[in-house]
Amino acid sequence: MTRYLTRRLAHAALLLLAVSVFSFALLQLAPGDFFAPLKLNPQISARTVEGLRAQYGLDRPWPVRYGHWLRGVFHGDLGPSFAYNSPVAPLLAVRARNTLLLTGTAMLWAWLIAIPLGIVSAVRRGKWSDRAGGVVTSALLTIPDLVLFLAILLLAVRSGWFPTGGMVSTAFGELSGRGRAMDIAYHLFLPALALAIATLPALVRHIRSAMIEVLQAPFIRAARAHGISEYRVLLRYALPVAANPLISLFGFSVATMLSASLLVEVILSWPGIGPLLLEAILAKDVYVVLGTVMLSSVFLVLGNLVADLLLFAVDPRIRMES
Amino acid sequence: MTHRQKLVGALVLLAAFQFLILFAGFFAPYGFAAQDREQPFAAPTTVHFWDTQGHFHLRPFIVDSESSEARVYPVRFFVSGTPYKIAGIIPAQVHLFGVEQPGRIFLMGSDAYGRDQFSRFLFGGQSSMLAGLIAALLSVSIGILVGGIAGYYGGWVDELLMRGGELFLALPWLYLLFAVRAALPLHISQWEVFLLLVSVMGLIGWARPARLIRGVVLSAKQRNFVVAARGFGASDAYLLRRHVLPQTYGVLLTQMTLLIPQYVLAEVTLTFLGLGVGEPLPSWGTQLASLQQFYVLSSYWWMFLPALLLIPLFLVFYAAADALQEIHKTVAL
Amino acid sequence: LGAPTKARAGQASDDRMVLEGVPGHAGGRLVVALRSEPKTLNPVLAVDEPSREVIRCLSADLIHINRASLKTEPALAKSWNVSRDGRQYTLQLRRGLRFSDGAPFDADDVVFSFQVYLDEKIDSTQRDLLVVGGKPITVVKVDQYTVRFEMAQPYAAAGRLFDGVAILPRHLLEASYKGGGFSEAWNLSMAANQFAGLGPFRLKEYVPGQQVTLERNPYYWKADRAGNPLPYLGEVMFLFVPSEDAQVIRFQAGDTDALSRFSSENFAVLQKQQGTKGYHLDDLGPGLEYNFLFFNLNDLGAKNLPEIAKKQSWFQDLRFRQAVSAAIDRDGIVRLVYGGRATAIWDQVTPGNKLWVDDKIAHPKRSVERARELLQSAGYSWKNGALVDPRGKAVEFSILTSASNAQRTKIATIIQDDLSQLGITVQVVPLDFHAMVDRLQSSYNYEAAVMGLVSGDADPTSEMNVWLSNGETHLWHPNQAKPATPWESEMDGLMEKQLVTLDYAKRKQLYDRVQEIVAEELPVICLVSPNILVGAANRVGNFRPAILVPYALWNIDQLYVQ
Amino acid sequence: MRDCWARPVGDCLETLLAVKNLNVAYRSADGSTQVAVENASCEIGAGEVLGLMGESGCGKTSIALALLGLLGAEQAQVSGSIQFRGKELLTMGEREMREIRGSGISMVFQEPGIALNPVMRVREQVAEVIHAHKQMSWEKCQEEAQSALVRVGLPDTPRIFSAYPHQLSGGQRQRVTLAQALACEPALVIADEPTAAVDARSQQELLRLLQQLQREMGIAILMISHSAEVQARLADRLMVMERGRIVEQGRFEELYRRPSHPCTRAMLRAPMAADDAEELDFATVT
Amino acid sequence: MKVESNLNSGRTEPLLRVTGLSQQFVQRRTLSRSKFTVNAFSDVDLALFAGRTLALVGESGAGKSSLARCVALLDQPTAGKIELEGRDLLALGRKALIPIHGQIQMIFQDPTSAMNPSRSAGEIIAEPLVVQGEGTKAQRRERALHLMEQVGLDPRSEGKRPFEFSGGQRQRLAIARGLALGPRVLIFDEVLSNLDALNQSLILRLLADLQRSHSLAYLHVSHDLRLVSEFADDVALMCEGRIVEQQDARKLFESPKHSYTRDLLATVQSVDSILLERSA
Ligand SMILES: Nc1ncnc2c1ncn2[C@@H]1O[C@H](COP(=O)(O)OP(=O)(O)OP(=O)(O)O)[C@@H](O)[C@H]1O
Ligand SMILES: Nc1ncnc2c1ncn2[C@@H]1O[C@H](COP(=O)(O)OP(=O)(O)OP(=O)(O)O)[C@@H](O)[C@H]1O
Ligand SMILES: [Mg+2]
Ligand SMILES: [Mg+2]
Repeated sequence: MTRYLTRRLAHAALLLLAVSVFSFALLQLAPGDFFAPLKLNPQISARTVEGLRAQYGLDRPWPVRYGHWLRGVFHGDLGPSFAYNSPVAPLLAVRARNTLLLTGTAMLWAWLIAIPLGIVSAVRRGKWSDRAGGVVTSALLTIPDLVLFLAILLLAVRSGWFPTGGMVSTAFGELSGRGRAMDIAYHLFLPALALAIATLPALVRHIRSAMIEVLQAPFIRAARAHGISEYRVLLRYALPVAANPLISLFGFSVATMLSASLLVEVILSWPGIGPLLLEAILAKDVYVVLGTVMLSSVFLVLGNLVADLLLFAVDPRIRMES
Repeated sequence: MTHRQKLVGALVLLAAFQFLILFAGFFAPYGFAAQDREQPFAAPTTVHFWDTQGHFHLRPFIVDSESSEARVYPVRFFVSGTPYKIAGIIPAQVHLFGVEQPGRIFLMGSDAYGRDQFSRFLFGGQSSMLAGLIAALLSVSIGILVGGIAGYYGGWVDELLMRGGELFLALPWLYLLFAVRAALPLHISQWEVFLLLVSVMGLIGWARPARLIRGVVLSAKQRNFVVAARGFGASDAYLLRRHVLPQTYGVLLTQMTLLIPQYVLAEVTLTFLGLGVGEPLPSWGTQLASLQQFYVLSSYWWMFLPALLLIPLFLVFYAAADALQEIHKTVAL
Repeated sequence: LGAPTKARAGQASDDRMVLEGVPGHAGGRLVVALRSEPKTLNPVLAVDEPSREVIRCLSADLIHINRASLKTEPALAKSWNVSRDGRQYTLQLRRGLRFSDGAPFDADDVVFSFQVYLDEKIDSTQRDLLVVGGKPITVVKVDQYTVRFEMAQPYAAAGRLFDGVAILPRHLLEASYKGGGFSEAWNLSMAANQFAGLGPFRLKEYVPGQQVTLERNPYYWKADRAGNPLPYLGEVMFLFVPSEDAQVIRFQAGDTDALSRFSSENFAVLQKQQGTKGYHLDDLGPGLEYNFLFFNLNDLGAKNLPEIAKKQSWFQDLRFRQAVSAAIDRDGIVRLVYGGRATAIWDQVTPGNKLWVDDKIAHPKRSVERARELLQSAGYSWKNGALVDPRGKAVEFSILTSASNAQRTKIATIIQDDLSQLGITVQVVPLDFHAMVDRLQSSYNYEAAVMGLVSGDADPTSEMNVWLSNGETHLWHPNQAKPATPWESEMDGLMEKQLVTLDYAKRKQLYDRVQEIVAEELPVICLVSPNILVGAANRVGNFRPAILVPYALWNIDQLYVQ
Repeated sequence: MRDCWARPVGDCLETLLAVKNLNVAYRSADGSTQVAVENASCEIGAGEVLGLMGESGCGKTSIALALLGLLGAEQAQVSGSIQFRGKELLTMGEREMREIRGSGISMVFQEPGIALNPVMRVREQVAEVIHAHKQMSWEKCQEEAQSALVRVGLPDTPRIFSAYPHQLSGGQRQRVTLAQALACEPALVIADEPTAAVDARSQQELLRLLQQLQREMGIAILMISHSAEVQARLADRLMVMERGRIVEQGRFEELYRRPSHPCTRAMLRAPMAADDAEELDFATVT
Repeated sequence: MKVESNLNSGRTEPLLRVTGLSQQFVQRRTLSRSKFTVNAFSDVDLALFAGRTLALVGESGAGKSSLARCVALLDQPTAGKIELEGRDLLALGRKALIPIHGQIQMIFQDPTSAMNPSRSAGEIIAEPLVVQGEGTKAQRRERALHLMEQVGLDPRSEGKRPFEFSGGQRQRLAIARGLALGPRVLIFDEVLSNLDALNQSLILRLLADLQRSHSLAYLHVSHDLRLVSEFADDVALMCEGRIVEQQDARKLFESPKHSYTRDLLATVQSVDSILLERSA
């Protein structure tokens, strides 16, 4: 186990290195850099643009820049943001925290809703409730996330029950500690719900399909023969056996903690990494993108590691090869 | 109804849909690029059977109330109109229905350029269905291959492939899309650009299905019947093909039913990033993408119609996958 | 020696600037949404609009362009005079002013500021404006409240140069400037007390990803006609709302008090509820933005792009360009893309620019017939409905647009449809903006493009780089060593001349001719100018939007809330 | 149908389970049905052991499953009447049925390998059964489970308790299912080949255990086994099935001595009657 | 303790010889510390001769199935040697083992779990033939149907899935599949335990015929001593992972040496004696 962990972590370090190299290369692939659009401004001269590029070392070949960046990383410096004239790491830190709050809540809700929903539709397979569930998931799949989020925002506005975005009210500063927590929770509700709803159909379908397979197994019949209550049969007997693909999905849930909420954050102006990243992507603020990529890779590695450990733990037949 | 019948039913429905799409030129009253600049965002035309006096007419008609005096245009069938090509080859110009110029029949309303949404929906299916299927198949088949091998052989093969998958998942592919788009020659047609982008997306989308499949395979290969089959001298390829991978059917089918809509709609996100299908090429993604504009969403309900039509389509996919899974029932032991 | 004078000047309230306008109530908070976060509060380094929007509230310039009249007016300089040759500007500064942290302001701050702006190592984007006739402006401190600027050549719109050049507090920034850390000075991670400016507000709090809050600057140097100190507002809060639609929705919900930069479609949506909700909308008519189509007229000899080079024989043919211009349905664009909230244009100066618009330019209606005639006269013909050039090659080309700009892509789509009626096959190629710039400016690997430019100022001097043949943004053929065509050479002459002419009427004549050349020779085929649309909550008083940036908040020192 | 119906032995025994005209027909994927049990009727008295024998595939397991209501409507069509302590089981609600399963009627499955949850430790699987019927804390259930496992002859080691089914031998797994079935002292145990996978010595021990439970606690047993020896040891009465029908029913000894139906004879006698097996006389071997 | 085998004295070379075979399992859980080592069997010597049946008898949990799986090359033993006609099988690579698998077949104790639940009976029986590339499709089907008939299954049920069969029927299905390839060594793990008397004798007779005509070697794991006495030529007794006695069947039943053997034989009673006991 310890050996397995150390080996995985060593691989993870290698992986991160590879990710950084490839990402860096990819980022160079598309033409134009951060300062290119300035060239189209009639009031800014090419000399100034060149000067700015030189200031950030963009005039040097990318392997050199990469080496420079990598050296910085070992000192905890993720490079500069061109747009913000400031180091990337502190930019990311605050926003990453907000994003994690949002995605963490949303993932939790999504799983908590999806598991019973998936199980129920597996159990009531072919009945009207299952069919209705099918229609709803299909509908959710046809509605692009972006539209869904906008519709939810619209709902918030029209009903007036929910805040229309942001993470805190304008009066946040005047609130007590408890009040602040409540305020954040109040603002969190809608984006988290939106994100949960967007992730729901895939989860429900996977759970449903996995449960259907397991519910046919003879040991389920045997469990019922022993008079074990239905919900225990479903949760204790069937679910762990059906869990295999769900665990992989769960790993992804963890892995995408930083990136899953991009659109929600943009639409519902949640002060997470999303708007920053989107802007950085479009503006080619490469070190911000790179920083986010590296941070997400860490989550990816963690998510998959957790998934693998869970996989080994839940299904004793899988041998942990170490 | 048995599962086989269900499957056949679903496939027939799908085939019918494909037929509509394939012969879009015939079923659509207008070409997909035909603009009517006088009527952007026109609401769906109501087809009347009863006139104002309450008389019933067998031939339906529409009323154009936009122009100064309301004019009545009867709906005509098998009219000749914009030339098109059947299945992209045979030129023709007969349309199933239409109305006389300057009347316009918009069954599903018109879009920002005054183009017939119904026609665009039918034509859009050609690219979207193809794109969805190609991309989903690409992702899933690479996923099967990689996931199957990683799970089956385990050990360093697994480590290598899964770390490779993580690398793939971690990279900022958007830039590849940007780069591909930017590097393409100017004269490659929108259609090809679109297919290329979708294929790239399909190609890089394998990592997720691969991991799902690998997880299942890790457990599936330990089943007694796999061991038993090895006892007959079955090769690894055979075991994977006949015993191990079939156990991933459930996951695979679910992935497919999720990926097809996902890739069909991938354009919506692409459009958001400015990488969508180039105009005037129609696609479902672009039709839905217009919904992401607040004014469309809040003002023109008929812009939802394409989405509404897609729901049953995806349901049929869902039903087909469901039936397939039932037929292929693998009891988890 | 300076200190006592300054202290005395502090009481000299006569140097306060008094503004006309309805006196408002003091206090209250104005909430505005920004599309993205400000990146820096350093006026020297800011290149993006959100940063500038905030900086404008925090700082002041010497001479200001009044957004309502589009003319210059005194700001920190209470008066100025120009030497006879037009090369020397002597500015009298207001006395007794203080930065928002209470430190006094005088000529040293001005000299320091211009030193920074002009420093080559800092690469301020404003520097280019301050280089006149190839040489940077020089700044001399005459006395504590007088500074003199000298230019290498007479400069017609010199007064306008000072607009937007924020004066920096020397006492706060000199250390980092001298120490070499200026490029990171005043980024948003610094504490609020590190900032100070001469604007109506000062920084109160910045919450990353969420908002910037500004509070009233108690030392501000303007007052209303009743003698009340300005600004009225107690606080201004900029929320970061990354999507336009979300901004519109939040404005509609009453979360924000003012709205600008939104599409005509959203205008229509908001208009529907204008009566019931507490806001009103304004359509200010055409602004200064002009959208146009242009062809690649570069000399491609060195670039090895034979395909495009072959097509240039069409593009270089005036009749071809005229035909394209005649075939484009500008009214259709106005209606479909802007829902009628735009104006068709035939040259680069929009009707919104009242000072410079040339009424003599013809506005021919769209005519496909005329386009056909033009093409025919140029030797083109039609085969199976497709246009072929005199050599028998089918005419087809691609139009680049920026993928992130929905409107321009839409314009290109309409042009595509229009030209298909001439038998021309057009591909619309939306590209990521960076990739597009790369093609337009470096590789010249494009055939045609739809673009838009928006002048920062109504004055033609801001467009020198566009119309001079050696200009870097002389889009269709930038950086020419010598003018490629006679009309470009004429344009060069006109532009140079208007720059040094001080008389408005004469300048107007010169610039009218430039507009005529553009309309005749069609190096860029001008299409539309979108209207400036703004909205504000009814509770906001003194709201007087203008067509120059910032459209809504330019008089934020006078805004108040009921 | 030939009526082989016979009253249970001592009329003094109260009837625990009465099955009348039970029919089971499986539905197959192509929509056709296959009859597995036809008009079966029988009674089991409290504390009685009823043996059930019959050719492989004659419907024994199907009866057992039907008694517990484990054949879902989409899987099979079940009709007739099953009365347990006077209550009709076929029309009973799922909730009530669950009460009966495990504590009223419990079952030992024929193939323990597939009747155990592959991803749950065996102790927990037994504890689950106890937990379902007794108001006890989970820890207590686990302890009970442990003693239940030991009672059926599994070694008292944490290794066994914490093993997953695939880590046990066939015989060990069978004992686990037996432990599950006996854990809650049900009134009736349906034992489907409960000793098929254990060695002769263990088989004897297990049968002795069953016998003891039957005597001491009055547990009734429906013993499905093809082994005449097993039936001989436990069964009071024997019921013989052939192709879904009950062909003969009566006291074991009587049927053994005087089987009237050829099928009965074959089931009970065949190994003896087989030509060359006759030479072996186990009495002399022992 | 190692029992000297006196089986091979004066006979031909064994078809399959197992020497010093041991297997160990480590039972552990991913997220816990507890770890158990189980010696499934250790130091086992066995010899299988063509035309003879070796019965493997022993306590439940003695390691019979584990041994059988190793001998059938389905599991890796921790130590020891398996030789088929003098060839060391454990040294062979995966590829080389493929034809060997065709010669050694095993029928599992848990027949159901050893069958792919989504395949039909016909496919299941024909599968070994497919794998070894024998015959055409039609021939394979014919053989499958023939085998079904031989083990007493209705060939009409070839299209049914394993779970639509009864326990005994599935067991016979497994036997049919084991016979499909015509292997030279057959390993049976409790294959008769779920069968009624008629079917048991049917299968036994079938196996005996096959053995006689093709001189097959059988390793038959069983606990039913009465049956063992019927079909076994030799008997090996396993106790706690070791072979404690290995003998000619007749001799063993007549004069068991080991106390465990004696214990075991003592439990065997005829119906009559049981009834006598009960009525007493
Ligand atoms: N799920 C099923 N679907 C279709 N037919 C079935 C199903 N289960 C059992 N059968 C058939 O029903 C008949 C009775 O099966 P059952 O399992 O009751 O037999 P059994 O008496 O228990 O036999 P065995 O002693 O071999 O276990 C058999 O012919 C079998 O093929
Ligand atoms: N995968 C495994 N992991 C750990 N222990 C195991 C594993 N498989 C078997 N064992 C243990 O090894 C021992 C031998 O098991 P095996 O299945 O060989 O017994 P057997 O002789 O076949 O018994 P039976 O007659 O009950 O089938 C048993 O104690 C069992 O619990
Ligand atoms: Mg049975
Ligand atoms: Mg065994």
